[in-house]
Amino acid sequence: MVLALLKRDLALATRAGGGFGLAVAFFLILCALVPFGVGPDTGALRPIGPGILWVGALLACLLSLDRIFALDHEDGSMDLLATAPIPLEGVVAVKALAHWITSGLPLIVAAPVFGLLLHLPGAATPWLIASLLVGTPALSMLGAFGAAITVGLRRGGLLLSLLVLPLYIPTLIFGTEVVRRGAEGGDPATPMLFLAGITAGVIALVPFAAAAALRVNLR
Amino acid sequence: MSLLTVQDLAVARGGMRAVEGVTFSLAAGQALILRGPNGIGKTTLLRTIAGLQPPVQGRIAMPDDAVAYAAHADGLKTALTVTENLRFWAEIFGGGGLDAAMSAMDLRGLADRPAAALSAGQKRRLGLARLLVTGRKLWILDEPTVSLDTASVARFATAVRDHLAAGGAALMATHIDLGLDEVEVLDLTPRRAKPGVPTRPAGFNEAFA
Amino acid sequence: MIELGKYAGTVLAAYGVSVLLLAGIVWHSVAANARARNDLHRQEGRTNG
Amino acid sequence: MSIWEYANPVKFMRLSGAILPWVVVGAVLCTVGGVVWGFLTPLDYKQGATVKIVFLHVPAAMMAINIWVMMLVTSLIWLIRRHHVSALAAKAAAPVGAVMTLIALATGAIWGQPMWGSWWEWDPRLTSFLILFLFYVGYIALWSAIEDPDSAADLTGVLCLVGSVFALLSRYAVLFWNQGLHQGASLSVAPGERMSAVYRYPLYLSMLGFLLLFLALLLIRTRTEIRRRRLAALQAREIRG
Repeated sequence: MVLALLKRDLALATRAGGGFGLAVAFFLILCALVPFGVGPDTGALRPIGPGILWVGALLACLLSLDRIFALDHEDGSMDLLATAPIPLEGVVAVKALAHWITSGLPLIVAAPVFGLLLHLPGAATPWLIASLLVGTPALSMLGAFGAAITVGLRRGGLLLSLLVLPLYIPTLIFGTEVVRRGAEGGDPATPMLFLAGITAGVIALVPFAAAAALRVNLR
Repeated sequence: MSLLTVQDLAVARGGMRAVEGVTFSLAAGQALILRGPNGIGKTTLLRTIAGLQPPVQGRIAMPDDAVAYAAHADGLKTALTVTENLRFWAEIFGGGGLDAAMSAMDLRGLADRPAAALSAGQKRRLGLARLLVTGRKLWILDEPTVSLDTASVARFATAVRDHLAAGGAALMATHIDLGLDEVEVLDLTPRRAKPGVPTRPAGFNEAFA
Repeated sequence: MIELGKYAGTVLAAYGVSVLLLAGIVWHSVAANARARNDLHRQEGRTNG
Repeated sequence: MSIWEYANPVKFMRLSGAILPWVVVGAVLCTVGGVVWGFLTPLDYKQGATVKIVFLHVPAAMMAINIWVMMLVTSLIWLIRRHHVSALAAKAAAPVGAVMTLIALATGAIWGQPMWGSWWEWDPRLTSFLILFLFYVGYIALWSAIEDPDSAADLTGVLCLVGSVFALLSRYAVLFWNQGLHQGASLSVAPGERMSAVYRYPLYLSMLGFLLLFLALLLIRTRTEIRRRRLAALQAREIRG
């Protein structure tokens, strides 16, 4: 049952009009624009690389958040999903997972390439991948929470960013720190542990808050 | 066997009770049609019984996992084909009978058509076929015949009759006579909520009135 | 005369900004309350008589 | 009769109307007294006149956090016990909290200019307050974006709950991120040495003043919200007939 929902969300995202790949394209543009802003110097790019990559991933992930529930809410699917045998918390978790697979995972695959553009040291690349792999699920889940809160609003997109971005701060701090320590040859284990802890906590608790918000928006 | 028992139910819309003191029960094989002027709260009542919003007061009793709710919106994904749309809902509800549902709603010829390429009436039929594949006993329908032509209304009436004959029940708000036999009508007009301060306010608008 | 030393500008700026912000929220609260009270009076007059 | 009786709008209006004048008088006396007294304190041998900013910065920072905590408590009361006044009190408190945060940020930045040589330093405490300010802005924006008051109260309540956890989390994340140049405990000027009485008493008075000021504003703003809700309720009833 849960798999059917995941399969449908993935199919919808990858078909025409689903917007699959937009996040990566946006990420690419962002990474291509930064050198125009700060200059092509390796010395200027290298120290800000980890931060740019993480901020870019975060913004790219933000792009498709408002679609998580809004489409199902508009066309009445949410009403039927709410009466389905799957608890609403499960619906939230699956939809966040689908969002992660369609926008988080491609970012992770593309990130090492974009790291080259920003002169990220080779030693940091595994840490970049690892930190994104551990951190981005939290971004999708928190995004699902924001989407659940703003689902009934006509112009929810901007408000969604305003609500969700502050929630991303701890993930961003620890994620960047992992990559920076990896680049500078430090010990990335501690921030990695915090990053994993945040993601675990978010995945365990936020679905309940998001489901509560969805229930409010259903009535 | 009673599929749905509603006792002294009050529901709220916009923070105010809309209707109150609604009591009825629905047994297998029965259909109940809600009537009442626009805005009295038929939709709110149906959504409350479907479990989409909490009641202000009263009791709703039904077996677990019995209800399927369908409103004006069909819940269709235009990028998916007719079969894919139906199969999704069948899997979500653990139901089945895709073929039967497609035949009943005359969708066979359209099976591989994406939902985007359907007419309004065809979409509505697909939306109703969705009910069939849920395998749920109790249908809660809000204006199910909107944008259906006469032939489709007849087909829908047949589907409801078959559902009742198979031991299901239906609760609906509609203005059209479906020509069902086992049908009762509940007029909500006398159940309109009376103004006044209740013991427990339904929402902000009542708490501060 | 109050002694402020070489940081006079800094201190005055801090006090100025704070007083301005406080005055702003106080004015906003009081004005909104007066408006709400008037609107409600008018409505209650209509409802009751 | 329990304490919850006072959450009833009519009773709240009666009670708050009765105590409001006293709170206002106390707020004006203590705030003006504390701030003016602080302004008149002698120069510090090390920080010069900038020590006077403490009498605004510390009370504002204290209230910025306390108001968020109060919003969390009232949101929980709303979510659990469904007392409408409680939800409205949370809504009424938020702009005051945002202004307090802004004062703490502005005075902190202004104080830092001669100390650190720049108008803004990403010092952990200042950064934490900036993040807190973002949470206030999001909370206020959400209230104003939702038309239905019941949904608005529920959704902002949930946001306040989740936001509180993340505001706290951000506080520790920021500490990890930058160890900072801020002064340690607020009530001591030099490390290990308690603030002298010359500064301590005006600071206490100023803190009390800000607290009373918040209470006065909270009462006024909650009364405003109750009146608005009553107006909307009467209009809704008129439409429905």
